[in-house]
Amino acid sequence: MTINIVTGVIGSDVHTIGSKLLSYAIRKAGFNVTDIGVSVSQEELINAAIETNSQAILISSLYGHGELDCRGFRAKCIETGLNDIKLYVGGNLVVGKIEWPEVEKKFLDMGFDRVGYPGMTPNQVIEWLEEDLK
Amino acid sequence: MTINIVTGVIGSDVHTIGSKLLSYAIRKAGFNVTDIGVSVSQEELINAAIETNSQAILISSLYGHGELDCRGFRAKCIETGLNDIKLYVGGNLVVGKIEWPEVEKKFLDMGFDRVGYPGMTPNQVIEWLEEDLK
Amino acid sequence: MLKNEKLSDEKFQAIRKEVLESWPTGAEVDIDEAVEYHKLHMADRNVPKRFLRARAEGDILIQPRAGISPINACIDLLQHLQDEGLADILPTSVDSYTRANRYKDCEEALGKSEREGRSFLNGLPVVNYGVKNLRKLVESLKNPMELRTSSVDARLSAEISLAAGYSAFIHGPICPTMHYHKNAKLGKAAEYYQHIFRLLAVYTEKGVPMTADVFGTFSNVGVPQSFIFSNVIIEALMAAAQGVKYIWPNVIMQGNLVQDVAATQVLPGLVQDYLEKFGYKDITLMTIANHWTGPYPIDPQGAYALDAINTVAAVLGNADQIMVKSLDQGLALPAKEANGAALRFTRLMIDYLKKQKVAIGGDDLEIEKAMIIKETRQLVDKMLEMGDGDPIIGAVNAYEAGVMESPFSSNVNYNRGKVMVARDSEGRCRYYDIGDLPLSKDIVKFHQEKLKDRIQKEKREEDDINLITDSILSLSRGYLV
Amino acid sequence: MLKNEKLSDEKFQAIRKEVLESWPTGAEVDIDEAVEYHKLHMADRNVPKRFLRARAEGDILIQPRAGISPINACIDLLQHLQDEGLADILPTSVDSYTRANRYKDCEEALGKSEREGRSFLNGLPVVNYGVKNLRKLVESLKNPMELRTSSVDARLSAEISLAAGYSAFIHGPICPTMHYHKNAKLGKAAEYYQHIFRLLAVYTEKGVPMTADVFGTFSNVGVPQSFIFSNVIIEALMAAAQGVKYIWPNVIMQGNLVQDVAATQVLPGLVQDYLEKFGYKDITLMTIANHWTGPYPIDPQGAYALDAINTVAAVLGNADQIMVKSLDQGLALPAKEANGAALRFTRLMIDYLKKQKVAIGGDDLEIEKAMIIKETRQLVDKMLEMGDGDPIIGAVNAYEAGVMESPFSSNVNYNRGKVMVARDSEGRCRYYDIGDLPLSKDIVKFHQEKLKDRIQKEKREEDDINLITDSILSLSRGYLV
Ligand code: B12
Ligand code: B12
Repeated sequence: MTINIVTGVIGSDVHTIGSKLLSYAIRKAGFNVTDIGVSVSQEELINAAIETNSQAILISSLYGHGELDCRGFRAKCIETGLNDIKLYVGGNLVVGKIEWPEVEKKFLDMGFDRVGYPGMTPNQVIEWLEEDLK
Repeated sequence: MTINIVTGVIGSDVHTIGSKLLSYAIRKAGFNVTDIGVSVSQEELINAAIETNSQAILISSLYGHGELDCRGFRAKCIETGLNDIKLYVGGNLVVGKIEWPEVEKKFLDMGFDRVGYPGMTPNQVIEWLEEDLK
Repeated sequence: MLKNEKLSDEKFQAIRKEVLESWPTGAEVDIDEAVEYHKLHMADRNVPKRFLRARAEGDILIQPRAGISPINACIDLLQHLQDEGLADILPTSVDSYTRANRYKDCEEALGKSEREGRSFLNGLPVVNYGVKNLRKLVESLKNPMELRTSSVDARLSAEISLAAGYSAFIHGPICPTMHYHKNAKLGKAAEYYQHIFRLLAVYTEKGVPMTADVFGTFSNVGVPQSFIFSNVIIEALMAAAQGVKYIWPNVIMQGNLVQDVAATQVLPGLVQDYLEKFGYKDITLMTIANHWTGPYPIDPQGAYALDAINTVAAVLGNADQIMVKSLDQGLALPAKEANGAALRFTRLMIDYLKKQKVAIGGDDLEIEKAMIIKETRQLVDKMLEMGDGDPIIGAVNAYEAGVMESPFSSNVNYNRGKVMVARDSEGRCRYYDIGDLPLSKDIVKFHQEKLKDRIQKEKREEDDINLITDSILSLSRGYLV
Repeated sequence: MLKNEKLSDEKFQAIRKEVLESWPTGAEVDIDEAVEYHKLHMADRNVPKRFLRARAEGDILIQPRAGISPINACIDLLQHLQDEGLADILPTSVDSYTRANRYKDCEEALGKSEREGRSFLNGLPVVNYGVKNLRKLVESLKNPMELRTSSVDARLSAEISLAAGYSAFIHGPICPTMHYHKNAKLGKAAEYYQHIFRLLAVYTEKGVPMTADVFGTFSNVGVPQSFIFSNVIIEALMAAAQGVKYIWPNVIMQGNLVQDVAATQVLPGLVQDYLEKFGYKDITLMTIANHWTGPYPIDPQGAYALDAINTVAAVLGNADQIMVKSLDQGLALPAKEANGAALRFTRLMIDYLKKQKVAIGGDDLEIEKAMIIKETRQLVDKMLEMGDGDPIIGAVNAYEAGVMESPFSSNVNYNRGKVMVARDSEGRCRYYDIGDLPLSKDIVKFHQEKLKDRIQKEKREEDDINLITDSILSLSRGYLV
């Protein structure tokens, strides 16, 4: 059974490389990826997940407004019936030099299941997916 | 009339380059220089000055113990009758990162007439000599 | 209709009227008054003149990327970069709202900033500040200034900044379209940039030399230089058509000394050839070498090291200016100290190196140079063909058709995701997949053999996807390959 | 009487007895026990083995200069340089009292340190700590170790440190005599170093490879490399005569890329030639490139920049190890952070560069190489001649006669002040005054023309003394020429 996944870059962020690279790698690893590109809204991500019957949404945010852009995302997922969906987020999530554990905690508290860090490898993300979804 | 000057590196310091370069430049500028080399004591410097009837002693100290090595030098000069002799000191005068004005003050207070700073040019020293001795 | 020819005076004035009326501060712009201002106050702070002096002295200039709000903070920042960082040319990057021409949002953000005492903009909203305020900034600095936007429509920013004393302006239409926007259209962007190029030329014609800094497109993933250069050439031809006399072609250092030196050395000749082919004369070219624009190491020592090898390549390649990356580039928005330190470091490296004539690369260099030249020509000539001889029409057509594709572009209109790049065993950037790029078979073969060689040397699987990931991320991991 | 031949076992043991009895901790030294210790505990932390591995991997190692007292502070420092600085080989510099064999003064200083809670020694007094204590330090680190003294008589430091787990030892007799002492005699120093070289060889013969790190002499003012190399070769021949199998010839980077690369590339071949001439076989040479050992810029960005160009030259010259200068080298005793940052920076630069094969210099390089080889041979051959074929007797005779003169030496016995050096218009180091050095007329002419060229280009007066000052200080001022 193929597993469906949605990827995209949230907010008005145009940084596409990390997200594209992830999509490319995850696809190669056997997942079915729908990459909806840069500058997407929470709604666009959720709609894509519903349409494709996806089990995970992988959100990238590089430009620093990740916290703002992701606020309330888990609630919105539940609202639309995506109760069990895995939510990952990664990139340069905040503005300013904040220690990693603090950043991670912030996003875990916001309801994300996994928080990607700058410089991490796509392989690590694949491992997470395999752990969480298989 | 030629002006006589003694140069030397005080204490157990073996850094000879700055002192040799100074001697070389001052000599070229028309002064008569007696360079007594590295690792010299206060007494050796004073004896050389008396012997050569010098009007200035230029002490180098690079290795960090300048303060210790130079203590009481002015008094010792006066003791031996060198009442009007000009005393210059220069190099890396202290251990640790101390701000320049503080270093300079320390050595001025110890009775030196001029305090040379790291990176200064021999030309600057010649200017001082011409101002002070001619 | 879009065409690469000089805008008529009427058309130019008509556009200007519309642009200047789009926001109140537009009314402050009066070219003739501005020309006087430049001549009186900016005479020794003119970008092209500063470059001519540097070239006569055998010097290489440095410029950071910087720009914050409010204006007083921006003054502090730029003074620091000038006095402590020893920056020769001072930039001002505008904020994201300004890039999107959302001046109303800027105004709100400025108000909020004032009330709450911290900034809500990621650059200086030059349009909102207007000519008079911007002149205060310009006068607070002793070095010449360049405005940096990456907008598809940067016309009002250009009008205001050039009137305020700036004498260089970054970008043509390609980079903003490919990397800063999701939906922008290249044809529309090209029209906007024709106005800006014409504006630079008008000042120059009135006795105030102005520079068009044509960037081509980013290399964020390690793209063969020929691809970037073909874009630079299109933009240079656009600028020249509007009468611009000082053009800066850009090259991006990618970490391999030989390939970077080869690129830096061949770029001005390539641009010159095409300018001559189109009969554009008396144009002064200055080569701008950029520190790597892709992912940087997070470790500041890694950033120093990457800046270092990029600087060596830029100097040995005879660049005229180095665009310096801050030490915290990989981490977060550049802090003033980290940016200043990177600049000062680069300045001192230049001073250690600039008097040294160092032949580098030997035959190896010659091969890379020949490849870059050949590839660039094929790409440019194909675009010219697709535009019936018109470079900008050709570029638009080529991009629309997917014959040109900027790898990892953000723009859905121009990203078919076919072109893929990777580094060979020496860290040189090669095509992994050539997509639909119009390159001849021997070139494709050259690239593929280089990559095959690496795959074999490193005992990787034929279709190892990590080859691409490793290539894109290697510099940010602190090594080349 | 001094002669360059292997010490007989009796003589070696007689010297050892005397040396080991000169201070109580000498009794802790037992070579056979130490060999066991090395084999058991240091097997993966052996300097020569680490180098062979690096060479196989195409890697270049880094080592700082460091050493403080008391031993726990030294452990902290070295752990930092290893873990944060990524140093591959860890040094221990001894303090000045230890250098002068004033162990009694060390003891007092250690006592005073303990009472007053701060250190009074500028390095680690390894003799006073003795084998057992030193092993604690060695075991607290995961990388191999080298001891660094610059003493005329370093025999007891060598005995103790090698027994404690160190596997490399710096210096032959020349540098300590010329630059660290006012009155020392080269002949006496040579005798002392014969013992140390023999000691390194004995360990090697018993299955624990040990390295002689032959430094030749310092370049603090920018000395033509041939001068330094002729000293390195004498020391290498001395080490080889005692049976040493792992020799590190040193080269000092002086800021000009082409000259530095030329030097780094020709050094091992030159040493190898002379070793072969004397019939010494199976010797492994590793080239050690030192960041500039003369005056450094005070500005940390300048230090970064100078480290950077030195690192480029070392890597392009195929060095096996780089001796890294701390960022505060020009200012004060290196702080752990500044030293660690310089190391990490150098490590990352190496990692960006090491896979790149870059031909550099072209004909220009070939000329510099040829000159270095020719000059070195003339100097070495003259010394051999003056020693009737014995390198060390020849060196002593040549230095006594002033035929060899280390520019700006501190030693009154060997400094006639005749030899003077300066940089040419590209920053390459040349003889301003050849003194009595035994170099042929064509070589003298080559050097003088290079300097004349600079004098003319810079419109200086013929006998402008500032040429020398400017040459010596230029790197510390933040530029090359
Ligand atoms: C290339 C780049 C650009 C390009 C983007 C081009 C493109 N087509 O994508 C351009 C030039 C357009 C650009 C523009 C800007 N950029 Co930018 N950019 C970069 C740069 C240099 C590299 C980013 C990159 O591509 N990395 C490579 C990829 C592979 O890594 P990645 O994205 O981090 O992704 C990896 C991981 O993070 C993780 N990951 C990523 N997403 C996800 C998602 C999940 C679910 C998981 C688990 C993991 C994960 O896995 C990926 C694979 O390893 C970085 C700095 C740096 N890193 O060196 C700045 C940087 C991200 N940019 C920055 C800024 C500020 C901007 C601008 C606002 C600058 C300006 N003032 O002009 C604009 C923003 C425009 C916009 N609206 O978005 C800042 C962000 C600061 C912050 N967050 O605090 C950075 C850090 C630079 C800096 N030091 O200032 N940028
Ligand atoms: C070369 C050098 C050496 C050589 C000296 C060789 C020789 N034959 O002279 C060697 C390798 C032997 C050496 C040894 C040591 N050195 Co040393 N050395 C240096 C170095 C790199 C350059 C010094 C130099 O020659 N400068 C060039 C000359 C022209 O400049 P200058 O001496 O400063 O002189 C100028 C001015 O200061 C001024 N000036 C000098 N004297 C005077 C006098 C007067 C009256 C006036 C007005 C002006 C003036 O004018 C001069 C002309 O411009 C410096 C660091 C640096 N500066 O980069 C360290 C340095 C001076 N050394 C240092 C140390 C610690 C040592 C050692 C203890 C190291 C060790 N642990 O092994 C030993 C000391 C041995 C001893 N007993 O003295 C420290 C001193 C630290 C401190 N003061 O806090 C320094 C700063 C390095 C460092 N960062 O640790 N060193």
